[in-house]
Order: sequence, then C-alpha cells, then structure tokens
Amino acid sequence: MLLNYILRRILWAIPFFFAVSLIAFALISAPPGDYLTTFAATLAQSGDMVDQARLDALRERYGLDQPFLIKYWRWISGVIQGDFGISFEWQQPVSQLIGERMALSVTLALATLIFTWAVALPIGIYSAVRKYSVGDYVITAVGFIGLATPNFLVALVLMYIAVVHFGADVSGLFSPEYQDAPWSWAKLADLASHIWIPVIILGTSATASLVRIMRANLLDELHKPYVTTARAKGLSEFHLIMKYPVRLALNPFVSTIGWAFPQLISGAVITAFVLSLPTAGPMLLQALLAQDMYLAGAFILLLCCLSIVGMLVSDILLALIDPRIRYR
Amino acid sequence: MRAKLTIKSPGFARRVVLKALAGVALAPLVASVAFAQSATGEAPALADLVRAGQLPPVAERVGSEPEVITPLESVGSYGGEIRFGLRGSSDHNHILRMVGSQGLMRWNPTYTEVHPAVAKSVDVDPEGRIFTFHLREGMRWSDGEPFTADDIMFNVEDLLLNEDFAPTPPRYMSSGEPMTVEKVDDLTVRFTFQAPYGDFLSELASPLGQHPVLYAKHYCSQFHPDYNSDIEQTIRENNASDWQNLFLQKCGDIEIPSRWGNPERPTLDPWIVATPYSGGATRFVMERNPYFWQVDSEGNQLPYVDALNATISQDVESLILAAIGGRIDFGIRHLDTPADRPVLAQNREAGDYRFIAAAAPGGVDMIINLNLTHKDSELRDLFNERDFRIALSVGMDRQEIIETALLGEGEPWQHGPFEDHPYFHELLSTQYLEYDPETANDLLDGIGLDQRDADGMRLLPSGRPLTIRVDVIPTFRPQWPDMLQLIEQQWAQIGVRMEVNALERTLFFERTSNGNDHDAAVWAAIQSWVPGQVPQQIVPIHQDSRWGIPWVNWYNSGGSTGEEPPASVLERLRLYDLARGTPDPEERRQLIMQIADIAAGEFEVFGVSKSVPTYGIVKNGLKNVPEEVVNTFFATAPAQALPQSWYWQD
Amino acid sequence: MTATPVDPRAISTTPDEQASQWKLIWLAFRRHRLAMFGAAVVLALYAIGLFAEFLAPFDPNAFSSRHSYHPPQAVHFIDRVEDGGWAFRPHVIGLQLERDTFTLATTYVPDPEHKIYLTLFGKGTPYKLWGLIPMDRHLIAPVDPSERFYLIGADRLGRDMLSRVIHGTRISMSIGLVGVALSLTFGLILGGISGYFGGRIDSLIQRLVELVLALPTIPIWLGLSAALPQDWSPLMRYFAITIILSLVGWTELARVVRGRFLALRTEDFVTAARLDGGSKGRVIFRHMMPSMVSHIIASVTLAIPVMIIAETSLSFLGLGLMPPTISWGVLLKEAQNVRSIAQAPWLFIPGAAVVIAVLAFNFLGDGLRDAADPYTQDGR
Amino acid sequence: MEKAHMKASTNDETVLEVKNLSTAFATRAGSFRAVDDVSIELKAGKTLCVVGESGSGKSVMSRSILQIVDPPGRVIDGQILLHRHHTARGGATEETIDLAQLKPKSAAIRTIRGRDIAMIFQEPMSSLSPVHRIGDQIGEAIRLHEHVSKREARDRAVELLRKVEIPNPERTIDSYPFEYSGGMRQRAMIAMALACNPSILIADEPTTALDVTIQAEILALIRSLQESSDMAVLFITHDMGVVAEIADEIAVMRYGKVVERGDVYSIFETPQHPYTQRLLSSVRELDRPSERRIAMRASREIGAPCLVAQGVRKEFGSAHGFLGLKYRGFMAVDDVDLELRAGENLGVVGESGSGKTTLGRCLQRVHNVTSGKILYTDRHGATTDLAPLNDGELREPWRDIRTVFQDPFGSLNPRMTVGQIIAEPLVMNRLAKGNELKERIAELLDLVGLPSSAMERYPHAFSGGQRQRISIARAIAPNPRVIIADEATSALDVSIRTQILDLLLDIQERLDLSFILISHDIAVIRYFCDRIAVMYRGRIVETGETETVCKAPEHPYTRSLLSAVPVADPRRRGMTERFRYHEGQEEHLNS
Repeated sequence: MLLNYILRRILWAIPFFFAVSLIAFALISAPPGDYLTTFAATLAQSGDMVDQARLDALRERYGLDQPFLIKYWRWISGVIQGDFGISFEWQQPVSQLIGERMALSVTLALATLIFTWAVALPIGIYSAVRKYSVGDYVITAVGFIGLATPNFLVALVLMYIAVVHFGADVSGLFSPEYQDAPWSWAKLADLASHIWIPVIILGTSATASLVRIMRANLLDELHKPYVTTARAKGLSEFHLIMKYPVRLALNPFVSTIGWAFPQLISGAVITAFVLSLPTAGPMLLQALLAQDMYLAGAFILLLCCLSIVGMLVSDILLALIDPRIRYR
Repeated sequence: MRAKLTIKSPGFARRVVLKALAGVALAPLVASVAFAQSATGEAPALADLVRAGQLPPVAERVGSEPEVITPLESVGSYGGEIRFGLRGSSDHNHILRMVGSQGLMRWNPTYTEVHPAVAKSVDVDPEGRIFTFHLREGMRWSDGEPFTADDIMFNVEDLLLNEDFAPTPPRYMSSGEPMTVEKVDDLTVRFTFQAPYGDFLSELASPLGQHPVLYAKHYCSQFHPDYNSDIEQTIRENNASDWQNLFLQKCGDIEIPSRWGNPERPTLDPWIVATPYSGGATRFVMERNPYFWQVDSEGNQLPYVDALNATISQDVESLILAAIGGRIDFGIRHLDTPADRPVLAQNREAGDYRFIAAAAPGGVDMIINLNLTHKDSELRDLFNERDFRIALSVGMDRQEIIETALLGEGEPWQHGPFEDHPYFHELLSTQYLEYDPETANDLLDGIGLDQRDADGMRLLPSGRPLTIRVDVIPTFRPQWPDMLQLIEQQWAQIGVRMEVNALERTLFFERTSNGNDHDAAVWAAIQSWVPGQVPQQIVPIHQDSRWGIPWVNWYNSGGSTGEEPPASVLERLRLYDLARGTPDPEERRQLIMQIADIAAGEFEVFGVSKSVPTYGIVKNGLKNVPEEVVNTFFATAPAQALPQSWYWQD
Repeated sequence: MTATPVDPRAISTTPDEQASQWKLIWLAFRRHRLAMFGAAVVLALYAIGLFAEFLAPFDPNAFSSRHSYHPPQAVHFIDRVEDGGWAFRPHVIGLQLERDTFTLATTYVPDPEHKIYLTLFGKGTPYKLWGLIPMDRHLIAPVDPSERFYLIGADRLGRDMLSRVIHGTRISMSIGLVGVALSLTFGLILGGISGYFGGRIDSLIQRLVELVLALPTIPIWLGLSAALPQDWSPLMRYFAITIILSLVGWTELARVVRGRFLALRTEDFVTAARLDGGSKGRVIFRHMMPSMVSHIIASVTLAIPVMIIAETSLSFLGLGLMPPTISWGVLLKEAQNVRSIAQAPWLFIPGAAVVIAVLAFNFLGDGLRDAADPYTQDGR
Repeated sequence: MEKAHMKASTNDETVLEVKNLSTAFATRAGSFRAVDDVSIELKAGKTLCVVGESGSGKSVMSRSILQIVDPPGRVIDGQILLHRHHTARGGATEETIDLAQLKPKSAAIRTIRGRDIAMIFQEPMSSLSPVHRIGDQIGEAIRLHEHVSKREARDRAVELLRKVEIPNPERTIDSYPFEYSGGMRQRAMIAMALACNPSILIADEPTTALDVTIQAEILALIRSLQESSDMAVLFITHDMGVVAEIADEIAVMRYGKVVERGDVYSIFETPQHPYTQRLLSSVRELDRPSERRIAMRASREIGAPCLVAQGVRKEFGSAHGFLGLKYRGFMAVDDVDLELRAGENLGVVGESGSGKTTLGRCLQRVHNVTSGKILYTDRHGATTDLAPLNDGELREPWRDIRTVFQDPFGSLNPRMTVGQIIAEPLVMNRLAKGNELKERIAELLDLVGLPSSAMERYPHAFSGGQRQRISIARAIAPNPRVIIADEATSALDVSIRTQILDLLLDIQERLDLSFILISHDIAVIRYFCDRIAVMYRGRIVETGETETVCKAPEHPYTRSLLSAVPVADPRRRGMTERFRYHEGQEEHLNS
C-alpha cells in the first residue's frame, strides 16, 4: 500500500519536474538582455572598459542568440544527463560551483529548521494549553514582532553593532583560518560557532509563524473526545497532551516540512547576501542578477527539485505517521 | 601630483621616447645605469628555497635585464600581506587593478606617459606603422619557463588573429586590416600596420592591450587544437563544451573571472593565484611570484609583500564594516562613495587607516545625453534645437545640486578635461553653466514652446505635453537619482516636465545603447581624451554615446547599419580617425581640439559637476603608497602606483 | 445546553439571536481586544495614506541642501516671551549645519535664538488632495512657510522623513490592498472552480497550485520584476509589482477558498438551495459566498502584511519600486547601509512603520479569523 | 476473575454515592449549572440508567464523577463518594474517597480513573486516537495502573479483545481504529475500559451512534460482562428502549436535575413525575401506527404511482485515474425498483451504509444515477424520466419533489432570515413576490405552527424542532406533490419526534402530498408509513405494507433488524428472539 502510494507520488513528480524546469528556464530567460549585457554593464559600473567585439564573439559562442525553446532543449537535455552546463561568469562547470554551496545551504536550512522546531513546538504547546494567559499574550506579541521585522534589517544592524561595539565579525560561516581548510572536526566546530547568528536571524519569523500554527492546531485537538478518553484512563495531564493531541497536532506540521526546507533556502537569499554567507542564496542572486543562465537555472532547478522532493517527503512522512492516509 | 617613480630601462640603441601627452612638460627618461647583476635581494622564504636547492638563485630567476623600480618613498623590506575586499561577483577587474596588467607597455603613475614594461624598449618608425619590441634577456614566466618572442607569436598568431578563437579586437587593426607580426629573433618582435596608428602604444598600455603577452605558450598551447592533437580528450576531461571554452577556463582572458581561477597558469604578475577567485569562493589569495621580473633600486626582487589576501563579501556594506573593523589594508573600489566618506573618516582611528585621494582624470560624474536621434520626429527636432539644450543647461542650478546631492563637493562643469590638462577646452567645459531661469524661459518661448498646460508645463508645438524621461540606473551611482530629482524640480520651474526613469542596469542598456528607445539618459563621462580613452561625448563612436546611437552604429559598421550622421558629426569622425593614426602627440592634440571646437559649437551634451576626487583607505604602516592616484581603468589604477613596491613598516 | 421549548411557538428573543451574521461577527470581534486595537491602527494607517498630503508637513521630495541628515527635533510647547513671562507657543529649536570639509561629516549645532514656531492647519506647499482639490493647508506647519522643521529627522538630501514616511504609507498600505485584491481574484476564481466543480478540474488546479508552490519565491520575483516592460511609468510599475506579488500570493487564498467550497458544497443548505431551483450562480453567490466572506476577509487581512514585507524585500534587492516612488520599502532600501546606522538611525523609522502595520494587520486578521464563524458554538 | 465471582455473591452494596452534585459552567452570561443538586447511588453488579433528553445534563454529570468535565465546567458542590471497601479492589478496612474533593489534575484522581472507575463514550471513532494502534491504547490503560511488561500488557490486551468478542484478536490488536467497524470500535473501547477490572463502568450513550443490530450486541456484551465481574454500571442514554433493556434502576434527568429515581419496573409502570410520563407516552405512541394516518387513509384513496424507480444504480468513486488506472467504485444503490403512489407514505428503512440516503437523493436526482430510470408523473399525468435530465431541466420536477433534511442545523443557511429561506423556492420559481410573497410565507409559517414574527429571525434563534418546522415550510412552499424526508426526525428528541411526524401528517391531509420517509428507526416508520421498503447493502430486500412486514417479516435481514429493536418494556426484556444476519447466512441467537 505504502509502496504503491510512494510510487504513484514519484511518478507524478516526473511531469512535474519538466513543468517546473520549463517555468524556471522561462523565468531566467525572461529579463531582457543576456549575461553579456549584464557583464558589460557591471564592468562599466566600476569604470572599467569593455571590449565590444569580444562580447559579440562570446555571445555567439554561448549560443545566447538562439531561440528560447532551443536554448531550453539544450539545457534540459544536458541536465538529464547530469550536465548542468557551464557558468558564463566563471567558465566552470555549474556542478562544480554549486556543490559545496548547496551543501552549506542545506546545513544552514537544517540548522534553522531544527532551531525553529526546537523553539516553536514547546512554546506553541505552552501557548495553546495556557490559552489567554499572560504567557500566551507575551508569546503572541513577541511572535508577531518576529514575523513583522524584515530579516535583512535585523542582519545588518546586528552586524554593525557587532563590529563597532564588540569588534567582532559576524558575517560568514567560518573564521578566516578555516575558510579554505579541508573539512575537519575543528572546522565543523568553527562552523557551529558561526552558524547560530544566521540561524537566529533566519529562524525568527519562521519560529513565530510555527508557534501560531502549533497553537491553532493544538487548540483544535485539545477538545477532541479521544483526549477525554485518555484522561478517563488516568493518564497524567502532561503525558496525555504530549501523547495524544500534540501527536495529532504535529500532522499538519509534518506536512509542511517538505515545503519549509526549500522555502528556507530561497528565503535565506537576502539575509545570506547581507551576511556574506557562503551558501547558495547569494550565488543564486548573483547568478540571476548577472543573468548567468545555466548557473541560475541549475540553482532554481535544484530548489524546485528540493521542493518536489520535499512534497514527496512530506507526503510519505505524513503517511508514515498518520495511518489513515497510508491506507487510503 | 608627485611623480616620483621613474623607470630605468637598460640602455638601448635607438630609443623612442613616447610622449603621449605633448602638452605635458617633456621629461626625458633617465638613462638607465642599473644592470642585471643588481638582482641580489630576495624574500627570506625564497632564499630558504634557494638554499634548499628547490629554486634557482635570484639573479637567474629575474634574468639579466630586470626592470628596476625606484620606490616612491624608500626601499622596503619583505613580508606581510595586503588585505583588500572583493565582491562575490563581477569583481575580477578589482583584482586586475590591484595586481596590474603587465603588458608590453604601461602608463606612468601619474597617467601622463606610457613606458615599456614587459618590453625592454620599443622602436617606432616615423610614419607610426611599424613597432619593434625588444624583450628582456632571461625573463621568465612564474613557473620558471623563459619568456620569449615565441610566446608573443603564439598569442598573436594563434589567438589574437585567429577568428576561430575570437574576432580580432579593433585595437589590433588599422583601416579595417589586422596587424601582422614577425619574430625577428628570440627577443625581438615586429608589429606592422596597414595605416599609421599612433595610438597603438597607448592602447597596449591599457589593461585591454595585454593580449600579446597574456598567455604562456608552453602551458596554454596544450588547450589549443593546433598544438594538442588529442584536444577532444582534454575538453571532455575538463567538462568543457569546446576548445575555446576550455582555453578560457584554463587560461582566462583579460576581463573574465577565470583569469584568476587557475593557480597553475603561468603569468608575469608580481603575485600568482594561490586561492582562486571562483564562483562561491569566500577568499582570494595570491602569493609572490618567485620569478617576478622587477627589482628595486637596490636590486631587491619585488614584490615586497608576500601575498594579496581578499575576503569576498556579497554586500558592499559588509566591505565598509570590514574597513571600519580594520580588516582592509587598501581599498578604493566599493568604498569611495562620497556618502560613505563621513563614516569611514570617523572610524580612521578605530580601523587604523588613512585616506588617500583617488583623483579623476577629468570630465564629469554625470552627463545628460538627450537623444538627438530620437525615433519620435517631433522630439527629435526639438532636441536638435541648440537653444533647447542651452535652456535646459542654464535651467539647472548646479551649485544647489552640488550642495545637496554631492555633499558640497564639486564645481559646475559641462564636460571634458580639467584646466591643468593639455586637452582642456575652456569653451566646451564652461559655457552655459550659470543658473539663469529667465534666459531659459526666453529661449524656450523662442523655439515654439510657448504653450503651457494647466500645471504651467510646456506643450510641444503639436499640443502634446512635453515630457522628457531620463533613463538612469539607480544602483550605478546612488547620487544620480538624487541629482536627477533635483533637476526635475528645477526644470519644472522653467516649465519642462522631466521624469526620472529608474531602470535595472540591463534594461538600461537594452533601452539605450541597443534599442535607441530613450528620450534621454545619464552616464558618467570621467575622461581626459588621452590616447586609449574614447572621447565618446564629443564624437559618437561608442555605445556610451547615448546622444546618437544610430550614428555610432553607422561609424562602427563602416556605414552598413545605423544612420548616416549630419555633416558636423561626419567631420568629427574624420578628424578622430586622423587623430588616432598620427604618431605625433602634438598633432593628435590639435586634431582632438578641433573635434572639441565643433562639439562646443554644437553643445550636444551637458554635465553638472566636475568629477571630484574620491578617496581610498590605506592602512597606517603601509609604505610607498602615493597620497594620490589617478583613478582610471586605463592605467589599471591603483596598480600604476605599483603595489609590488609597497611594504609594511614594522 | 439550550433548553427544549415545549411550546413550538415560543421563540427565543435574546438580542444575540436576532442578530444577523455581521452583527454576530462584530459582537465576537469586539471581545478580542488586541484585534480591536489592530483594527484601529489599520484604519489610522489608511487614513494617513488617504490624507497624506494634508498630514505631511512638507512635500516629501522637497530637498534642502542645508538640512542633510538633520536630526529629529523635539517640540517645545512653552515659550519665554520677551517680557520674561511664559506663553503657549509650540516651537522647535533651529539647528545649524556644520560640515567638516575633510570627512564631509555633518554636525548640527543648536541655535537657541532660532525658534521655529509651529501652527496647526498652517499654510504650506500647495497640493491637490487626491489630485482634485487644490489646498495649501497642512496639519502642522511652520508659521513662516519658508522655515523647515524635522520631527523625525531628514534624509541625506534634507527631505523631511515624517513627510516621506506619511507618503510611503499610501503606497505601502495600498500595495498590500491592491495586491491582495488581485490575489483574491485569482484565488477566488481558481479556488472556486476547483472547489465547486471538484473532480478533474480540481486536481488540475491543485497541481497548478503545487507547481507555483514548488517554485522558489525570490527567483520568481526576480525573474518577473526584471521582465517588466522597460518604459513603464512609476505608476505602471507600481501596479506591475503588485501583480507580481499577488501572483505568488494567490495560492494560499485559492487553498482557503477551495477548502471552504469543498466543505460548503456538501452542506445541506446548499443542496436545498439547488433544489429550490436556484441557478449555479445564485447558489454560489447567494448561498455559499456569504458563508465564506468572513473567512476570506480574515485570510485577506493576514495576507496583506505578507505583501508589505514582500514589497520591502523586493525593494531591497533593487527590483521593487524605485525612487521617486516613495514606499516604506524604498525608504528602507535607502537606509540599508552602514552610514545610516552610524549617522542617521532615524532613517530606520520606516522599518518601525512596517513592523507596526504588519503587527496591526496580524492582530486584526487573527481576531477576524476567530470571529469569522459565529455559528460554531465552540467555546474557543 | 475468581475474586470477582466470590464477591458477586456478596453484592448489592453501594459502591458509589453521588450526593448533591452540582457542576457549573462559567459563561459570559454568568454561571450556568449543567448539573444541579444531583444525587444517585451505584450498587455493585447493578445498572443504573440515567435517562434524559439532550441538554438534560446527564453527560456532564457522568463526567463530573471522574472530574473530566471540559473547562470551563467545574464541580462546585456536592460529594462523590467511592466506597472502595465495597468493591472487588477494596480491602477489608473501610475506605471511602470523596472524588469531589480531589483536584482534577491530581495524581490521586488519576489512580482512580481507569482503575476503579472506567468510562466509555458515545463516539467510538473519535474517542479513540486515530493514529495509535488499538493494542497500544488498551495496553497503555493496563500499564498505567499495573506494573507489567509491555509483553504482558499486550497479552492481556489480546485476552480483553477476545473477551469482547473481537475476531482474531492476535492479529487485529495491531489495527488502527479506522480499520475497525463501528461495533468493533465500541467493543475495543469496552475492552479498554475493562483493562484494569474496574468496579464501576460509566457508559455515556455507548450505543447511540450504532445501528440497532449492533446496539443489541453491545448491550448484550455489557450485560454479560457485568454478570461475570459484578461491576456497577452507570448507563447514560436517551433511549427508553435501551433503558428497558438494561436498567436495574433509573434516574430521570431534566434541566440538570434528577426529577425521578426508582427501580426499572416502578418507573416504567408507575411513573410519578409528569415529565417521565410524557417521555414514556411519546415512546409508546411511536410503537404503533398513527391513528390519524389510519383515519386519513380511510377517507382518501391511495392513487396511482407518481414516482417510480426502475433498476436504479449508483456507483461512487469510479474513475479513470492517473496513468489510466481504473479505480473500482462502490455500489451504493444497486438495482433498486421502487414505486411511490400518490397520497401514500412510503418508508425506506435500513442501517447506516445501506444506501437509503443515496437512494433518496437519486430519486430526487440530486445525485446522478449510474443507470436505471426514475419516472415521475406530474399532476397533469405526464411521465418523464428524470435520470438523464440536467439541473436546468430538473427545475420543474424539483418544484414538485421536495426534501426535508435530517440535520436541522445544517440545512438552513445561517446567514439568511427564516423569511428569506422560505421565500427562496417561491422566488426562484417565480411563484410569488412582494406582499403576496410575504403573506404566503406567513401562511406557511402558520401551517407549520410558527408565528409569522419568525420571518425576521435567523435560524440560530430556533430550537431543533422549530428548525425542522422551518425546513418543512420551505419544502411545502411551492405546493409540491412529493416530499422526501431523510431522517427528518432522527436528530430530535423523542418528545419532539411525534410532534413533527404529526405535523407532516397534518400537512398531508391539507395539501394532498406523498411522502418518502427515510429512517433507520422502525418505530418512526411504523408510525408514519403505509408501506415499507427495507434496504440492505444497496438493495431493497423486502417491500410491503408496514404492518405486514413488521409483524411477519419475510426476509431474514428484516427479521434480524426487527428483532434487534429494543422494546420499551422491561417486562419483555430478552423475550424476543434475536437474529444475527450476515449476507448469505443466518444465525440463530438466543440472548
């Protein structure tokens, strides 16, 4: 049953993948101009001169003068064979460029996700169980302020305060001595000591909304008859809430895991940009702004795939934890 | 300007002193007395390697004819690194500007003359057609392989003139014909042009003119199909799409990031790539080139500092924070916005740095180009009215704009080089600067714009409302939209409606340079018209001449596309071709001045304020850094001040 | 817990039970204090947006070279009169600009002699309210119209931040409203079709929603805003940006609408309406819509702040609105740099405006959501 | 078990005494006493039935005993004395605990919950956690109160499931609640309640949500368990039939108070309180054909068939899915032939899932039919097949064939006034407008026994019975010929049921209508209908005159259905022969 279900979902993902890739490609092709106009524009901005003839030659080389569908076909057929093409800007295969960045992005997103969950769930439960208490109101207020403040604003102010008042550099994910070092335990520890700042900045608004969702979900469940049944069994209030309503209130949560992940990565773009994090976000932004098509395309496609996989994972997780869906 | 750096080249038989700027006092080069054996000092780390037998002795490494650099302040000591701040994308030219371009020729630190650099000397025939370069004996690539005429032949014949690789840039052509090159002997190469090409040496001094000595034949030829019979295999191994892509990936090009992405590539630069500048890098490091071919006046091999070290930030703001935090040793680029000056100035002590001036070579920060070739005939006719342009110019209160948007820094100026420059053209630069709304109103009334709408805004003769939409890239220079908003309000006073059309940069290019769809556009015109620079505001020859894009296309295509320009422009184009050809600097100046005369008479474009010197920050303790550098790409600023000669005082 | 009346003709007459849907919602909503507060703030913000020209002391684009980064001034109400007495005359103390010629830093020195007197409904820059009514009165104005005062400081061009924030309110608050209106249109149409017809169309639209959800938001914004036709006026651009924002936002609303439709479709009273001979349109609009409106309004209220934040983000990336259009996002974009934090922290006041607006909308939406269905007799 | 048997001989001792219990809910309008000064007693091995209509506070009272009333409800007064020494669990020494004194979240009351006093609830589906396995939920109850290993708990759970007659307990213990049928779920609930051999079982309407045949089984199960363990049972119900079936003693509750207490025979035979009398009389009234109907039939002939179903089938969920997979549907109505004659009342009876509601909706063509014909003969004698018509074409027939829905709350749009609701069919069919419309609505309201002032009110101002009247007014507004009433009285209390049925008969008399009454309740059908059609699994297994079918059922299913209906007479307890029917086989049971 479960296998059948998963198989069906995976089969669905295939046409989905193509639709998404087409949209992604259309999006990155949508802006007028191409990589080379951006390239020229950027150089001009710095007062550098551009060799016009050289540009025209490159444009032809890159096939930028081809029609949209041909460009798409070239790209997607390569992608299927695992070739994401070449970054115009870096003259390097895209797959080489994005590997580590994606990995760090995923790490960051994972850390943020764990942080949000670790913070949001207990607070959400508290806020639901102690509905309309002082604590609930305080949490609600703080949560809303967290939701209302744009991340990048917090990031910049935090950085400035750290530099000017504490002489500390909070940007990046590594200390300088570890930036290019190979992976080791020490580097991992260094990462851990840096990652919490972006995690908090990124996690704040997500935490706030998660608290709200958890609270609402749990409020729905708290008055269900099975809670009374469990209470009539003689279960203690704490175990009762954790085992039954919280367990059920988590279901809609789990179904958001898959979404949360790619959204975190894409939502982190601006913050990562301000904090100069070596994650996928800034590179994606740059690639988009520079119209480095294949690089941007690969990123967007990967993000979309993450979303698709996320949906899949969500559905499977949901099926795993909720037997009602499994046997539907 | 304190031009203290002097170049001493070893004596050569028939020396041509090239005075690019005849108006500048002719300062003959000091005849060289230094010789090869003067290469005696080297960095301790290299000395260790020599002792260990891993590196040949320094004299062998620099050859018998190294270039001798007299340091600005004092002979330095070895050690330390210079930290600077890069941005994560499209900032590769920043590296170029720190390292310098190491071409056959280069500009002097004051950007007034060109000198031989990689070439020991150059002979030019009187007509300005044949250029003979003499190379340095025993000079080596950074991997220790000798640098010879064969490298130049490879660069020119297999790449520069190879249409398969890329079209030959116009820089290496005259009268539409590419140059020819011959190897005279291992250390002598001769370049020959069809027609006189006096600007050639200046072109070679610009970073874009490095091509003849860019690639090391012994390394880069392995990525060339003529030298590698199994090129397909190499392409596949490197995931490249074709050999051209492979070549660019491995050996780079002048202005592309992959130039700084391959640590293996041999170069002639003072430092060589250790941690490459590649997509997603967070740090870029270059370490000293043990085979660098310059020595100081005491025979110590340059560079002094061991390494260049750049942290890569995404956001300019984090660079400013890094500067304030004292984590940047030298920086002009990204930090030199006037608006940031107070913050950086206030934190000089905290960050332990000082300011240096980054002078503009001339011209204006922002120039307004009305589209004289507008697609709408009514607007086109109007824009072509000289009186209309004069009215707009005197309708601007430049002093107010300077006070408000430029923090008081600046001086009303139309465009063109400054007063102390040999190419200074007083009329062109200073006419119609006075704020005079009355005259403006009179002029406008006089050309048939006397009808106004309910808001007091002028109507076109056809009755349509007159609106000039000025295209601008707000991210380009933050002060531009501010200045334009002030101008918008000032022009409204004389009944001319203007709209600021803020555009994303690619859109701007698509709309103006490519599409000719604009009413008007603003751009920078920081230039002094010296050889190598493009005087695009007095003669329409470049995509930045947004006052007559179809004319530019006409000129550049030899008449096959675009639109034939009017007589006055045609005359200027003719004069410009002549100026570019003559080897005589004074004659060149005369010709350019003739162009400027015509341009001044036409009054086609107008500016607001003299481009003001910006600033850079230098860490206290970093020596031999001039107090002022001319900040222009053509001189690869600030590398014309030779960072390899900078050192740390203990 | 209601008692069963024995006499079928006995009808309860408590006021609650005679009330219409909206009255009940209002009664439930009124009990939600935070929501009431949010509603008041939201209304105030829209009022500010509506009367921006009148409320702003100056033209938001009027620059002044002598007031770059002018700090905020406090209003003094009591003034010493020449004869030594005291009088009620609101005024601010003038500040004199001094610019360091080397660092270019600005400092302001108080000039106690220079008092700028303020008045209510004073004459100032003429304007046309709503582009129609020519007026020249401003809520607060200097007695001498040539004087300037800065209650929350000035930006780098000496433009009054208060006036700019007030004018930004108009754009930022309306962009949320317009954007959500568009989202709602998409959401209603697609969600409605999906929910009412169900089956194949439903699954098709659901796939579409999933597709949109699978696309990462930022690249969509970037791609779409970069693709905007080039020669659009600021107004057109404004609408285009709203459309872009709404394109991303409609999925959530579509989901809500669909959910409600699916739930309502099986309700007996909807079947009854069909059997009464009502056409599809009448069933949807007369019977189903009123049951959804309150839920939709609540969702919409919660969607607006998302739009406001989104506009800020887009502007931050330089792809949203652009000067001379004034929105909170544009103002924040101008403040997004080290020099503002260091020299003119008051430039972050638009950020506070964003926070306040978003908070107010969230409180309001929360309250509306709780009050939306007065017929569930649940204690919550 | 041994011990329990020993104790059984010494029973009849009071194990739980509730004295002057009051439970209040803090509401906006002030404190509301849902349970007001209630006193009851539970004796070992005996069943006390608390009977009352909805809102009488019986359920709150039962929950108050265990202190599990949902907030803001709170026990404010009284004593709940558990005499432990009288239970199987208690020792020799006297041990009385006042549960009312214990804090609702205290450990002390928790040790009593589930161990001394266990509880089962009305909704077996929602009362079991949907995401935990049955075995885990039972095992938890055991492990909460006894130190046993997981394994042991599981073995005990299997044992319990076997005891409550769950087939294959070793396997089904690992199932989830949704995999169980309704009856099995309630059995599992009982198993869970019995996990720790409680001395008191509180059963809060445990059979209300079940079909009668299953109800009979569950009642039998509870009774047999009680006999074997000497458990005291507090049984909450609104159904006098169930009371007669199971009670030893009875407490009648109304408006939060106990109005009458006594043993089962005295209450049934000599009720003292008028409320009890009325309750019993309305139950008894429903047990025989309406006299009024009989009288009406005598004066008016049943006419020709006006609505005829021929071979009607309705399949749900059959679709061509993704990748061309065909999902097999579910045949809700399978080859049904049925005819309704002008002026008669036709009853369709069946248990949940038998397809009776679907059939009703098919007859009216709310649903499309998969195959078959629905022939409607209008008042001019023209016959049309409704099956192939679309919504537009159905407008005419829909004016003649009207519906009264089951749920008095869901069937009236809460956002429209009663006037608007009743006007809807008139306006839509352009039958009246303006003043005429208003008068017509007033007339209709009067017809269903509501004042015309009701017009301006919203439905939520009315009680369930009143709403059903509004629903009837809406149904008869366009002068229909056929009314399909789908469980029109199921959601109502017994005392209201007859009122509504009489109202329908009244209207029939005046307006010359035919009814199809769909119900699971044989009593209602017997009261109201001339003919009956018995549905089982989508098919009609038997049709005939109501009295004939009720007295001499032909089909074994009908027989089992009838035999399961509890009779509201304690003297006849256990006298009816019980049949269990499974398709294709027939089991003879003697309970």
